[in-house]
Amino acid sequence: MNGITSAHHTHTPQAESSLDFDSGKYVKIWQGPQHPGVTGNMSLELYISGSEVVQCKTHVGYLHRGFEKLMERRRFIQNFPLVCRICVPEPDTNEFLYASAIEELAGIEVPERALWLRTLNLELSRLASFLMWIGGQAGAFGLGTVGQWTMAHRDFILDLFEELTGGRVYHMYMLPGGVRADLPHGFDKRLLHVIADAEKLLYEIEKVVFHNAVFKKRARGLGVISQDMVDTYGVVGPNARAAGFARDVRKDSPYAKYSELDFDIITGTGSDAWERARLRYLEMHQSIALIRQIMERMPGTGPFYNRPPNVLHWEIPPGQTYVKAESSRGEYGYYVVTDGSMFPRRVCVRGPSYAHAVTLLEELIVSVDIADIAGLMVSLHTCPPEIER
Amino acid sequence: MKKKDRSRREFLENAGLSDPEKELFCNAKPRPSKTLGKYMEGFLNWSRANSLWILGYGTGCGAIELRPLMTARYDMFRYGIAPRPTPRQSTVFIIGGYASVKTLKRIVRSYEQMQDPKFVMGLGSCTINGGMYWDSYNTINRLDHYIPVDVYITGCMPRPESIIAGFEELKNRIRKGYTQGANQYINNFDWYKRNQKQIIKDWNMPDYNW
Amino acid sequence: MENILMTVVYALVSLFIITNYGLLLNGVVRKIVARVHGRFGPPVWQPYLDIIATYSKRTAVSHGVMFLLGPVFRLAGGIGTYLFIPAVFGSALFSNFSFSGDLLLVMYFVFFGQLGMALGAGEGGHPYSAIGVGRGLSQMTAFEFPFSLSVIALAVQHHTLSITEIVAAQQGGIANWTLLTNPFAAAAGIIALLGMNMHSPFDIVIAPQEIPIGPPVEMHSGLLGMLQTNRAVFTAAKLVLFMNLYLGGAANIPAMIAKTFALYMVSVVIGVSFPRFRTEQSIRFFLKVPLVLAILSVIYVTLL
Amino acid sequence: MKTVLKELKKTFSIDSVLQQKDRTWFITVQREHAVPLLNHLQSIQGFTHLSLLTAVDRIEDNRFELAYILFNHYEKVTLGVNVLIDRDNPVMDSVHHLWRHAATHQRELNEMFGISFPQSPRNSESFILEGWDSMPPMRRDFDTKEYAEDRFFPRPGRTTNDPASFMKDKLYPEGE
Repeated sequence: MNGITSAHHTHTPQAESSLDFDSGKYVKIWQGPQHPGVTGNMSLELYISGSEVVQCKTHVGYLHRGFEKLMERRRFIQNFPLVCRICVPEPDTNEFLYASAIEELAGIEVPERALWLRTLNLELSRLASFLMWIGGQAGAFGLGTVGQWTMAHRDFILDLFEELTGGRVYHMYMLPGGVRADLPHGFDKRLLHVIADAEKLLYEIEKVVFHNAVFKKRARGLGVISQDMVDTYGVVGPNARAAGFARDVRKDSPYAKYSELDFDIITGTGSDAWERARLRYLEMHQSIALIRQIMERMPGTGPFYNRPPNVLHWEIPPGQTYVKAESSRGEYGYYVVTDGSMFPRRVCVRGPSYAHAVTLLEELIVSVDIADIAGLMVSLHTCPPEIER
Repeated sequence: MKKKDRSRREFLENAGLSDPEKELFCNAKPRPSKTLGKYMEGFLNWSRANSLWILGYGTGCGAIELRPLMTARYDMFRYGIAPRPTPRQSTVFIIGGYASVKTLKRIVRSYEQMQDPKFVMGLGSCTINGGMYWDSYNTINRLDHYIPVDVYITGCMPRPESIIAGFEELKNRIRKGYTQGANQYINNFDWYKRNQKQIIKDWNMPDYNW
Repeated sequence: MENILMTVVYALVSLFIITNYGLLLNGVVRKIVARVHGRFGPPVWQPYLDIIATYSKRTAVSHGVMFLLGPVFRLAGGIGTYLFIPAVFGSALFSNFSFSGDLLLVMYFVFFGQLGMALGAGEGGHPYSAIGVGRGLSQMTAFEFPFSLSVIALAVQHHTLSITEIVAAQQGGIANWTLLTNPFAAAAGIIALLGMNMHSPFDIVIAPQEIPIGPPVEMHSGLLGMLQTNRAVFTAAKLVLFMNLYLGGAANIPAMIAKTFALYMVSVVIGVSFPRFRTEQSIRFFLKVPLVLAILSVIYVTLL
Repeated sequence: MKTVLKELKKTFSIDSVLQQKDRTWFITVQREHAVPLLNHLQSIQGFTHLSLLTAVDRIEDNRFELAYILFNHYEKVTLGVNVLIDRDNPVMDSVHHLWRHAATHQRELNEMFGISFPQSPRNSESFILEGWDSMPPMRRDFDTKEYAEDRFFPRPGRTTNDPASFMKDKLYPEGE
């Protein structure tokens, strides 16, 4: 009963008509935007009977900054400070996608080493985002200790970013034609040290979280994504992989240097909160291994930046493209249209949470106990800023 | 309150509400609160400065740096700062960066529900002059046109260290006795309300959220 | 006449002392939790500052008389609980009114506070307070079963309901403690204490991520200050009560502090290392192992 | 992919085909053929994943260009389907029966561009904006700078450099 959504009724459209909300049997509660259990700044309009949700409407847009409009009136190079702010926990994916879309449309070559550096940056940001996420997942179930540990370790990764790019949260590291800076002296040692610490932390987390009876009780059977929902709801990333689909943009359409790294897609069965948490935990280990591979295989020296043409009056020929990358939440896509002027005609961002946090959440949340809503939202890894941009 | 006060009380018209809703909300106009004697207030300010409770509302991307601030790396509990999930009990309202119009409505609501004395920290350049969203159609430019702001912290994003510095600044102000932000809001009530209503088009809440 | 006057004065003094002890205990526990988190944590005297700051907040809203009375009831429950327990066995200063109230009265006071708080919080009108009240009362009923049964076992074992005599019966070495003479009762009671202390996994009433923060969501300034004071008094009182019941009381202040601290550490250590139960999970938990233990304890003493 | 396109050409009228890069194609179809084509692609050709549904404001020829980005998980091919619709009366058929999250995209399009999808659920509800009383903001003729300046009390003292001259001094002092 509580906390368990079964696949058969989640797939049918919500029966708004059958519920009579004036009958006094249901209570309407706004969860969020000012609510510690809601991921980011969004809100849920819940109709609950007892402590069980009967219907939910998600409301987003509290973080809308109109990026796509602002980009249309800024030059290509001026947009780089903007794009990284679209997704706060993991900005590098945005930088990489925008840069690669521009390079593709303008036909700019990227040097070998720059690609390696980009891959390193992307994987590091994935790891950082995952660390933040597992703290949130444990915290949503009331285990604040893990969050304290992981946020501290994420901070060490942010220190690495700061050393490499000069920015702690927003990096603005990848430019068309390469990256802004090469690895500082001794960076690799510090990096490997931080990674080793993170790995040690992960083993502790496994003891505390995944061998924890209460956590298991809470997470099992919460928010089950059935196999047939994955395509119709546009589920991507770990949420889809936990349902048994081997789908990973890094494999399906390899970008940067992922084609030269060897790793295989981790999949689970029966995507409930426990399975997703387990899968993301394994992916953390995987990305640690990937970072080690990258540090081994990266060429020692070489150019890392092809200077683009004069960016002041840099006109890109008309065209359109769609580039995508695997963020920690799944497929992240950029649809860029140019019309030969000095400004992009249209930049549309596809955040993985777009499908997860609105349509999917509204379905999964039905008949979930109100106590589990925070855990469900975090286990879908929703991130509001990328929904509304 | 006393009888004669009640006779002098002014009321708000709550134009944004429908008639059945009007009975549900209090329509009294807020009145500035009085301070105690010099020494008593000084003592209370000292205690207030040493126990600041943040309202747990991440209004913008600045909230991403509050979590490192609360956790083991920069442990803000050392300074007597703690998060608090409900407006009634919290003292400091951190506006984390840009505030979109939709969020500003909630900000006003939460701010008015906080109890006096209350303090506001504007995080990031976006709250000062719009920052890099200065020309966006959905984010406000100047926070202090809508609620009184005690401390601004520049940067995008501000580092946790600078947020801690901002808290130290706020503590100094409180110890010096600048605790009347709420009274400033109430004394210039009409001006603030005019600014708020100029950009919040669908004003479907009472004029003052008690 | 003087006798009763002296008792009142003594009781007030010991109440004052126990309040400070409770506050410092909270401070120390915050420090310990922070260390588990890898932090330094707030200073030990932070609870004092918080209470002063909370009382110093002005209030502009009210939800009616019952809303104001809720915290008063809660605080009364805490103080009442303490006033009828002998904190230190044999000391005139700390024996409070234990001669005039027995275990049943204390148990009544333990739950009186929560009921009063429930009424007050319901008046607040916030949906989360209503949900929190529902959770709290259902959980309370759940852990009342093992607790009451283990108390009955004690009463049968020691042929009395007066706490002083129960403590007296446990004097003379650790072998006489209920912890050893009737381990089932002790186990059941201490597990019930976990629920009473409302640390994880039993902190379903003030679950910040779920129903921030439950019943006191509307309480502010003075009302919240009263709740914080009560948290100090009530925590200490509960610990003293359980120390008297299961750990053979205390002959002097250091012994009391040591025993109550050890007792509290159980809750704290479990609290930092476990997530939160859902409501029905917590109820099921209390109705399984602790209940069985409690019934075993009754059978055990009757067979004795 | 070429065979797929050949098959498509048999049944649907495809105006233009563009191979953007390896494994990424864009085709343009007529408005009335769009939904049947998408249905065909999803159910028969295995383009089961709708990545994105968005629009581009082609104001110069008074059209909205809808872009459906599909992905085929078996062939690993990305296919973009462009549909041009009239800008004066922007109405399009909904595809939420094929992909549930398309309804969300269509809500956003209705709000941001004013393109209405009559069959789509909750299509007229506001999605991101609240109490918006001006023209849909993502249209090209909506000037966000002007809108922001006359509403949001810009703080005096902000100096706006012309990017060209400013960056010329900074980046290319030698001039290019």
